[in-house]
Amino acid sequence: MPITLTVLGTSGLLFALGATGVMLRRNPVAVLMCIELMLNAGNLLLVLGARARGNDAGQAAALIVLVIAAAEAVVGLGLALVLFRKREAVDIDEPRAVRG
Amino acid sequence: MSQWLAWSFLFTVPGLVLGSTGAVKRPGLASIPGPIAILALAVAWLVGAGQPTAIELGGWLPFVPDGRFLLRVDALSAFMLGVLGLVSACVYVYSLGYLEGDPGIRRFFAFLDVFVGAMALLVTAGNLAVLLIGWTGVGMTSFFLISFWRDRPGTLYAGLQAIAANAVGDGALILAAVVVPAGCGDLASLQRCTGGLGGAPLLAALIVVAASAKSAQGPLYFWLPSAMAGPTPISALIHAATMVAAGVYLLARTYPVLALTPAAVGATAVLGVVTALFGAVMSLRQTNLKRGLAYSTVSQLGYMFAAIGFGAPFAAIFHLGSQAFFKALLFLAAGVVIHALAGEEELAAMGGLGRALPAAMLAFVAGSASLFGLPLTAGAFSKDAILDAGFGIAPLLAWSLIAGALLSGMYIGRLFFATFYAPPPDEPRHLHPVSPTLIWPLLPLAIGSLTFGFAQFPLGGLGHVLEPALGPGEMLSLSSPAGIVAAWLGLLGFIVGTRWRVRRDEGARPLPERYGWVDWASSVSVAVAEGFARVQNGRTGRYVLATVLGFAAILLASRFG
Amino acid sequence: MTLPVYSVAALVTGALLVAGLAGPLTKRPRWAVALGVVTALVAAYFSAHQPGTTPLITHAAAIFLIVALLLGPALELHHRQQRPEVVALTLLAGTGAIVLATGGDLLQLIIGMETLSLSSSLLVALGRGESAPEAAFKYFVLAAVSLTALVYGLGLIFVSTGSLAFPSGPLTPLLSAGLVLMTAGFAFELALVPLHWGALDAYTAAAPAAAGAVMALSKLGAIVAIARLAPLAGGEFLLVLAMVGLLTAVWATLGALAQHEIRRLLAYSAIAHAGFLAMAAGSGAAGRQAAIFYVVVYGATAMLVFAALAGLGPEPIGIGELPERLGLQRSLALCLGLMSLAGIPPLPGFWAKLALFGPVWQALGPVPTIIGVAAAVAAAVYYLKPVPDLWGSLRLSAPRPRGNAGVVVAGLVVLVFTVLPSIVWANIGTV
Amino acid sequence: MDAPLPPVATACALALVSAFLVVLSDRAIRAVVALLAHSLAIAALYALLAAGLVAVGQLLIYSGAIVVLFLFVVALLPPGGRELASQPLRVAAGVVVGLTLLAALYAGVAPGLQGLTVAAAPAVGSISGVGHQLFDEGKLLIAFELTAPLLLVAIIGAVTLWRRQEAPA
Repeated sequence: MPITLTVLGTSGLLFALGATGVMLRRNPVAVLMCIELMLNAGNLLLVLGARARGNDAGQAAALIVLVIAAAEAVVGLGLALVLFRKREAVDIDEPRAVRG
Repeated sequence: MSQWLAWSFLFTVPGLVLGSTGAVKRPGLASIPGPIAILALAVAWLVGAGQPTAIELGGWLPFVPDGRFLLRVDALSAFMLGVLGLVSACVYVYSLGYLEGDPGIRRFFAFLDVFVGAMALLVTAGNLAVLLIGWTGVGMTSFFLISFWRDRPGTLYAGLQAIAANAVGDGALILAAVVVPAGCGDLASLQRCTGGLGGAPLLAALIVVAASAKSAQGPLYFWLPSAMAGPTPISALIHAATMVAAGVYLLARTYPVLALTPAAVGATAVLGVVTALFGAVMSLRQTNLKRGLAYSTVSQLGYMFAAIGFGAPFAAIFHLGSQAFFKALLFLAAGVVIHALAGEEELAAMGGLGRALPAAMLAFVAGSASLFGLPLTAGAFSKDAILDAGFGIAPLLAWSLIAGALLSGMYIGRLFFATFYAPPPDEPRHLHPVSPTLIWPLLPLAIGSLTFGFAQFPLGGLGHVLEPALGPGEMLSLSSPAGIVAAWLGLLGFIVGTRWRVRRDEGARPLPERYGWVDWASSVSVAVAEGFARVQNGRTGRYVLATVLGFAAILLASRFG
Repeated sequence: MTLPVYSVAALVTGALLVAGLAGPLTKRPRWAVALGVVTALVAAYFSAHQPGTTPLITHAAAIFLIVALLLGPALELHHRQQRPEVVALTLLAGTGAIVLATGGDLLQLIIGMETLSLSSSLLVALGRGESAPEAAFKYFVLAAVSLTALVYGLGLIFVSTGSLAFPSGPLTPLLSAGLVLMTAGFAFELALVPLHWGALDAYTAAAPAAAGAVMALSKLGAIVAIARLAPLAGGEFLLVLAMVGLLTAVWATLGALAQHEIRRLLAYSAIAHAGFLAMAAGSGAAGRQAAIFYVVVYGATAMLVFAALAGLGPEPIGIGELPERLGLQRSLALCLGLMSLAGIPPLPGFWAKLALFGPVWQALGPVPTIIGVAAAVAAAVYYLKPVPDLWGSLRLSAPRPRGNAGVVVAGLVVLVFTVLPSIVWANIGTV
Repeated sequence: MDAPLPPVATACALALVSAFLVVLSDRAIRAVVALLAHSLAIAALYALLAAGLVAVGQLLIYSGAIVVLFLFVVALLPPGGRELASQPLRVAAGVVVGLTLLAALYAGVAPGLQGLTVAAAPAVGSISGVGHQLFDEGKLLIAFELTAPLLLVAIIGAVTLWRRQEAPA
């Protein structure tokens, strides 16, 4: 029980921490890293659930989420490269041609 | 025959197809038979006492309480179709001359065909769902035709005003169609559909709001004067004779529902009387011929609303018929003047045209006489029917309407004098020749304006024919003191009105005029809208912040909300 | 609702084929399009013949895909050689939407959403112009944040129930929080305020043919997923969902009122329609049925509007410039589409609104309904602004632009829905 | 096979501290290193929670692939030096919103913590158990197969995006 609560609390903190990072960071790569933190928080819950509920499905799901995270990192970093490669400032707030 | 009449909304389709694809060389010619067929069938139905009939295709719109495709022809629909057929036939012929050479003439007739079809559908609709199609369809074509002359400034804004006002009515009617209990929506038995949330008062309120938007009553009057930005034949057909009267038609058709809620009926009466007086006063202040007539339409529609409020739907429909004749006539006569002056609509540029345009002047006189209620003209009979009903229920309101008769005489006299007899402006002007296609359509309308009141005599009278649809209607007698007073006041007003000078120093104001609350509301909504748009400022950081906050807020709301 | 496995397999195979043959197909883009269309047709066929599935979803997705693919020749890419890849990505986006809508467990929904949003970002990014990658990146970042909400929500549900299936047992706080988080994640894909930012920019900056596909497919997938999940979180949450929808509709209607550029305006309109969808989804079983009807009809209409704009270039297009930029077919298509979006009967957009407000009235009562109706009818003012000009500029002799087949198909679909709305309504099934 | 609390708590603390470093470090390269540490801590936590296979997956996919990918991209992007500092107002807003999210999560979950019963867990985490979950029909087989289109998207995306940024407009 204490382990469950500890991990649950950790994952909650991790999720909120990652979200704060996404909001604070201006480097697109750092933003993507903070998103990875948030994904880890979710994955932690799946693994915890597998243990607490005695169902391997949670672990299997965690593996699939890892794959999702990898796919997402590939596309996200590719987009960041396309957008920021030729810019002087690597700042996610700077490109804002689309607005209004 | 009834079956054919039920499908009359399709009569203009051949003309639409042949005309807009260019299969018929002369623009507009292919469209003429449609309205004439509607007129002929409707008159034959009314005279030959056709049988009421209904056409029903079930299961069309399974998602509304009553989703049948239901058409119904009864005396009221046939009467409305007759009015529509007659006025539109005249307007079609008139438009052949009025828009000759205009590059958009094919488009004009295409819209006109769609309008006549939608209006026919509106008056033959058997349930709310079908009614909505016609209802919104006429509003849409009205918008397209108001904004017809794209290169003239202000036409789009005027059209959007019409859309905005119509939207209020459409919204109310949409709500009415969806809030009734399942299976309900048949216009003939709507009064039995009051079981839903809100019940009869809600249904009545929605219907009155919808009708007042369509018929430019109360605060929603603003779009009708602006609608004068459209071509004059449109002002005659859509914005005087038929579409704006659809609100009155709706109220008459659903009167049994209104009657369940006395407050709604009373509110309709007050709304009508106030608008009748307001429109009359506003008409007196106009420097533009068409806008003067437009406010007159607002005022006359107020009379019809008052009639509904007095519990006399027959009187309202009777006046609707009279008004269709004389107001269409007035607009078409005004159109002749405007055509001769190459599009000039300002009263200041007119005057002294009586000799040059005698046919237009005579037509204007006939229309004016019927409008202010010269005894034995159509307007006299129908106004008398309204006043009679009013004195039985609300004498104060009826007296106000009698005062309104004086004002009617005044504004129409003023417009008449300023157009035809006032001293002409100093600079010499060249009058365009007026083709006979502009003159002949005035004749049937003029005859109607003067003699429609006698429609009571054959076949036991119009009231008898319409009785199954509207309940008993007493028409007339010019013997009632109220009618006599009103008639003489109207004549007096007309004489006074001719003495009323249009100030020449008032320069031409661009259409559409700026109105108090509408203009304010539109600027405020644009400012608010721009504020909202500015929130989307393009900064990814803010977006992420808002997104995360959104997640937190949704979580909190579902936990504590 | 069952995943149409064979349809999904067909779509993936088609995408794999097109991507694998990208080299030879680069020189014959028409073949890539044909292959894609055939794939979509095969997927639709399979779905109709697999018992237990809801063919409507697959068929709607197939229609959106076919229109988008047929617009291929008009699609404006930054790199003209990438047409086969775009075909493959479009098919994969369709796959994602179908999985998101019909997935058999919660994890499948997440994979579907991720497939859809990744391919959407890429479709947006490949468009011409400087703003395309910017919008794609924003859309991606916000989609990724939403994905984390989905995964976290899934984790909470799993800790609570020990299962990845749609939960059916008693509603514990963990389960409820998880369901709320997951629904909120899907609400991003639906583009509800305040999660609409990325979608708004993506729809604006993408090449119109891609924008139409992205929008129609993501709305389709997301609303079905929400309609399946939200009720499990309890009646109070449905109310929250409906209120968020109302806020979205009002917000986006106001935003659209301020626009002078047609694509931005349509992007706002897409957000507003998402709001109506959410209102319906929060209004009980009847409302959910109406929501699915609405999304199919709206998707077809949106495809038509975007099809009409396809190939006009990445620069902003003022509403006033439209008449001179469009030929006869495109003008007619745009008029038809805008009038349908505005809810003019008898066009299908109007049927959708009629279907919507009855259940909303029953579930939410008068005030939200009246506000919703007001937003719906007020929208007519901005949708119809270009229409008189478009009618006035119809020219029979205008040149035929490329990609017209897509416009024709979309127009036919809208006309069929006009005359026979019941073919959609009768096939919704229970959600 | 239940792990004692202290190692779990230690791993949790390490994961949180390294996550803080990811969020707070003002150079992207340091954040990558912190992410690597975080990933290792999480993998340790998985191992302690009887999820050996996931731990290995975390090491291989996260530490091995994703973190390296981040490293490459940091190297490819223009050297901006220190990241632009956020304005104080924005930092405050971000922290407040982050705390709000935490509070919302807590508010949503807290009432359930008391009643959170943990089953007398049967043994989980065996490779064959997880394998059966992934590859048995009726379990996660379809989800597993559905990762194929997802990976296909990622592959096509990587290729097309690279060509897009290479190509002249």
